[in-house]
Amino acid sequence: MELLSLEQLRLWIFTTAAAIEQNANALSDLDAAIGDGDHGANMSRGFTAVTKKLEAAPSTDVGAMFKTVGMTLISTVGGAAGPLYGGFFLELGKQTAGKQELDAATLSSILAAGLADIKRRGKAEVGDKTMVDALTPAVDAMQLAGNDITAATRAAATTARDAAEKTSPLLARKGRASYLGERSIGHQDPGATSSALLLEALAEVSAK
Amino acid sequence: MELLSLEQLRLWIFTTAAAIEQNANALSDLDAAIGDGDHGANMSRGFTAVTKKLEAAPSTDVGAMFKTVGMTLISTVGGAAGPLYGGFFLELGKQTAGKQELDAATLSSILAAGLADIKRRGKAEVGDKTMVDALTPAVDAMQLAGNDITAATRAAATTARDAAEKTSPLLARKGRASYLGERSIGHQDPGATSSALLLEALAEVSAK
Amino acid sequence: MKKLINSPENVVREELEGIQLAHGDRVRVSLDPFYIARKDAPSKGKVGLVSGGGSGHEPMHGGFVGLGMLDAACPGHVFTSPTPDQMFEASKAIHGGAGILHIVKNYTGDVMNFDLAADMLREEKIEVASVLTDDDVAVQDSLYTAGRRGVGLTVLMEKLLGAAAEKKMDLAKLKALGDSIRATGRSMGMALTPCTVPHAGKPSFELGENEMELGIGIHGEPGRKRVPMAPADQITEMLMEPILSDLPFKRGESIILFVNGMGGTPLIELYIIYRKAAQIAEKHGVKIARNLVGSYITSLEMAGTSITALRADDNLISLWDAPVNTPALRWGI
Amino acid sequence: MKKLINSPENVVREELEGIQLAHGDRVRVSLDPFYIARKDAPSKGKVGLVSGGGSGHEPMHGGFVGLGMLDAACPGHVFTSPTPDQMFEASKAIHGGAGILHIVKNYTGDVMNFDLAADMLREEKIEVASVLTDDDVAVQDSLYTAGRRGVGLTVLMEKLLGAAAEKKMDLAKLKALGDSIRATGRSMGMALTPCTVPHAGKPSFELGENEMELGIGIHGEPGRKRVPMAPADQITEMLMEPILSDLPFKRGESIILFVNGMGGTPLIELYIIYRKAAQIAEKHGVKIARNLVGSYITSLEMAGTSITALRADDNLISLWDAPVNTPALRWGI
Ligand SMILES: Nc1ncnc2c1ncn2[C@@H]1O[C@H](COP(=O)(O)OP(=O)(O)O)[C@@H](O)[C@H]1O
Ligand SMILES: Nc1ncnc2c1ncn2[C@@H]1O[C@H](COP(=O)(O)OP(=O)(O)O)[C@@H](O)[C@H]1O
Ligand SMILES: [Mg+2]
Ligand SMILES: [Mg+2]
Ligand SMILES: [Mg+2]
Ligand SMILES: [Mg+2]
Repeated sequence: MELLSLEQLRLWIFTTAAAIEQNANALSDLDAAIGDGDHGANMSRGFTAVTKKLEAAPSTDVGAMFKTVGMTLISTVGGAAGPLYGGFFLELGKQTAGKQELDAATLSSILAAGLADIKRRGKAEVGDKTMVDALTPAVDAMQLAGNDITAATRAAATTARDAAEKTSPLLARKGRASYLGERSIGHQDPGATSSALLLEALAEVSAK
Repeated sequence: MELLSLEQLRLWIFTTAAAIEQNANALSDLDAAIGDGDHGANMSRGFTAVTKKLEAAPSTDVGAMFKTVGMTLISTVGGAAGPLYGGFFLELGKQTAGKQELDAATLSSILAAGLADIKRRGKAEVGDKTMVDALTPAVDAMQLAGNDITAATRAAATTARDAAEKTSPLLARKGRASYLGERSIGHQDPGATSSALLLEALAEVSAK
Repeated sequence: MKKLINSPENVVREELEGIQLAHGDRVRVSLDPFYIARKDAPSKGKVGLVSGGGSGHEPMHGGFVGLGMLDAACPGHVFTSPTPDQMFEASKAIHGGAGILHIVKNYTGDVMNFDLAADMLREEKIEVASVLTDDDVAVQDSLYTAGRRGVGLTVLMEKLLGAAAEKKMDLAKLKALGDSIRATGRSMGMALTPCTVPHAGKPSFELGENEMELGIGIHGEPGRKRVPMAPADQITEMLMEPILSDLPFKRGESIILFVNGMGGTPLIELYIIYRKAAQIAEKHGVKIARNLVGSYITSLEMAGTSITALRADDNLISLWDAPVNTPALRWGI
Repeated sequence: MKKLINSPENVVREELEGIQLAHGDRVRVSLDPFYIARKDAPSKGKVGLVSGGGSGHEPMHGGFVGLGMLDAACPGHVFTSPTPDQMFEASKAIHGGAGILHIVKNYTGDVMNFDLAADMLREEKIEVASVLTDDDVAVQDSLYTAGRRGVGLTVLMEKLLGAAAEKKMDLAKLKALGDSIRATGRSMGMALTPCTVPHAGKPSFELGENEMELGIGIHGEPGRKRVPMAPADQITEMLMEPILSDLPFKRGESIILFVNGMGGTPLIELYIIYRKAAQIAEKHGVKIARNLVGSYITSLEMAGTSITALRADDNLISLWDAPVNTPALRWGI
């Protein structure tokens, strides 16, 4: 596939919402081990609200749609994930203002911009045991994968899932998990896991 | 045996203290089922204090000794049992002022007077599921038993133990247990049980 | 049993030492016998208010010693009524020459021990009267029981009589006021969990994950009945309806509404209970003139709640609003 | 999970409705978005103090809204920081023209959400500053962590800045005062039991009958380490020594000492902790100028305690003594 349409990108959000809903308890359990056990509830509250918003008022262009997603996440998720994922989608919105469709190059460049916003806000680097650990290699993989969106998003999704699993042995240096010190080792990071779900949903949509 | 000496009556108190100490948890468990679970702790706190007092200052006569026991129980036991057992021994003290020894008739008459004080204070009748249920038949049995103290006190002890066990099917009408209504049925009354220990100790001492 | 204690025997003494260290500006603690007295007592010509009861109900009673409330409180061992010598010494220590009023919760032990103390005080020519609280509607009152238990109303009683005593109301009038408060206040409580008496070392009863105890007292004892777990709104109805219908509280009347936590229940849940209780009062046309929400009469760490309603005329409301300065209840000063 | 709630989704809304019903004389509750504001706000020329955080810490923060403390509080879902729109609306609602000070506990989520709210307020030409609390000595501060957590000091911070703001101190001075309080207050906490977040439905961690968690935060998370159960006096040492040595508090200094309950711990135990904490302070030659004992910053029904010490000069002590009238903290009025 060469292009993702506004319709397909909306479908990406809906598919993500469904995946978050399905995995809400699993995400909260991961967070209970090294955080405060609310990541699943926070994310599903946010994406439920996003789904309502998008269904109520179909956006006219990709930028407007991503902006709605970002604003809604910021005002409903709370916690650390709210501003981070919210800012991520606001950034995607800025990059795609007025657009009706995206090609592979644009897609990977805007995801890179969104990731940059997360790193700016959260000051986390790769290895700090956060969502950055899943998003960074995934975005790299996508950029290398070339112009077929189906292949590129699949590469990103697979990389993200592996990278999320690889956060388990890490010592947390950011977020609540860092309060646990050594005790944070041996548990997979919930935010990295939800980021993997986000990219998996994108790959699914792009495969259709 | 015809007479109980001051020394033997002191021994009665020490023997009671030991029996209470041994059965403290059992008494508290009975109280937990239909009361507030403190009868054993209350009684052992009281009789520990009594033992200290009596060992510190050997009393000159039976009346003085019983008075010490009563005063000490009142100021250390608390709860319902404190005033009741305390008043019981104060009454025994009044009845035996100046005495150095007691015969069977006197012994049963003073126990009857002590019981009367408990009933005056607590307004409980036989069948209300209280210590009165154990003491009343025991005192009667003793009066019928005649002049041999060993036999009389043994009769009282046996009767008290049986009567205490018979409180189990009763519906409590006095004390905390009465708050439970129907739920008080099927549990043996802690106060009746401690009364039986008191008389068992008397029988033991009289058998020596 | 997991508790922040050193040993069951020392719980009360060490608590009292902590209270002396924390609140020595307002109270004076006696360790032999145990009692907590107002630092500025006795106050001449003022009736001395003395209460007491088993420990484990904190902040009641010790936390209510101070201006506008109690002159002294006598803590017994956990859930065990204190002894006459405590009440006698405490009463003597704070006697300002205008007599002593004992506020007694209706339990056989408390009543008999306070009676003995009153006898001892009278022998010293000190005038003594006593007021009972027996507000628990879960217990049927009858000639064949120990009567109803004194529970949440005791907190309101101590605040209101304390304010009246501060205004130098005499002993007879205070006793009469107390009796009228006793006659117009009702309470009921429930538990989600038992509690563990330190020297017992194990829970006072066992309760399943889907059960609760309805009609509990304040001594960790089981309630009148065990019922299936229910949502907060239904639980509030199970407490409010018996309370309102017992007196009964009538349409157009004003009340002081007190939603109490049993010790282990977080405040966030008490406000959820208060919300429904206020809605039920409104439905019955009963006006909430004043309210109190918090854990003031507890059963150690028990999770649960109790509700108390007291008929409140303007006089009672002004006594409620009067200044109070105690470790646990304070306003207007 | 046994709780006095109707459903996990409605816990915060129904709590807020209860607070409105109980304290409508002092506060105004907004349900969309969630916040609690002083009824008499905005007050002209006074800096508006706004705090907030996840729910489940009651009475913090909503119970501290009122004269001499906060102008508004924003409750998030249980243990989840609130969102920027709440802080934005609350701040606008109570803005008296002298700017807004946000009191923020140092958690990644709280900090980022308050930052977003501050940006939104600045776009409306409202002056905003913020003060952080990061007083938890259990967490090592370093470039490689999220820094220390804000815990018990937050309660003292809100009282003290509230008193200063009431005296019309300007935003810059308030911010400076807050930073100096931040620099001189230290805390540490421990837990005997976990707590259960309503929408999680199960305990936040498992703990054996002979274990406790040392160095916990206030979100039901496990502590820095799990250690064997110990007597209250030893537990108090495990908390006090790290606190005193961290700043360090020096011989001859005065402090405000705050012994806090985590929600499920009865008051009787807190006084046993306070007793030992005061003895330890004395041993170190540190004078306790003022104290606070009670459950003011909690983790739902968690059993445990935290201790906070704040260096206190005469100026801070007079701010502490200044009148405060909130649902949870009240004196002098
Ligand atoms: N500074 C940060 N930078 C990037 N991601 C972070 C940072 N702090 C936390 N996160 C991510 O947020 C996740 C936790 O989100 P969530 O539980 O919703 O918020 P909170 O920790 O406030 O409860 C973590 O698993 C981590 O991946
Ligand atoms: N009115 C009464 N008359 C006689 N005995 C009573 C009365 N009330 C209680 N008791 C006795 O006291 C016992 C309970 O004593 P205890 O547990 O020490 O006091 P409390 O009930 O105050 O905790 C009961 O088992 C009962 O035998
Ligand atoms: Mg979390
Ligand atoms: Mg008992
Ligand atoms: Mg008792
Ligand atoms: Mg959170």
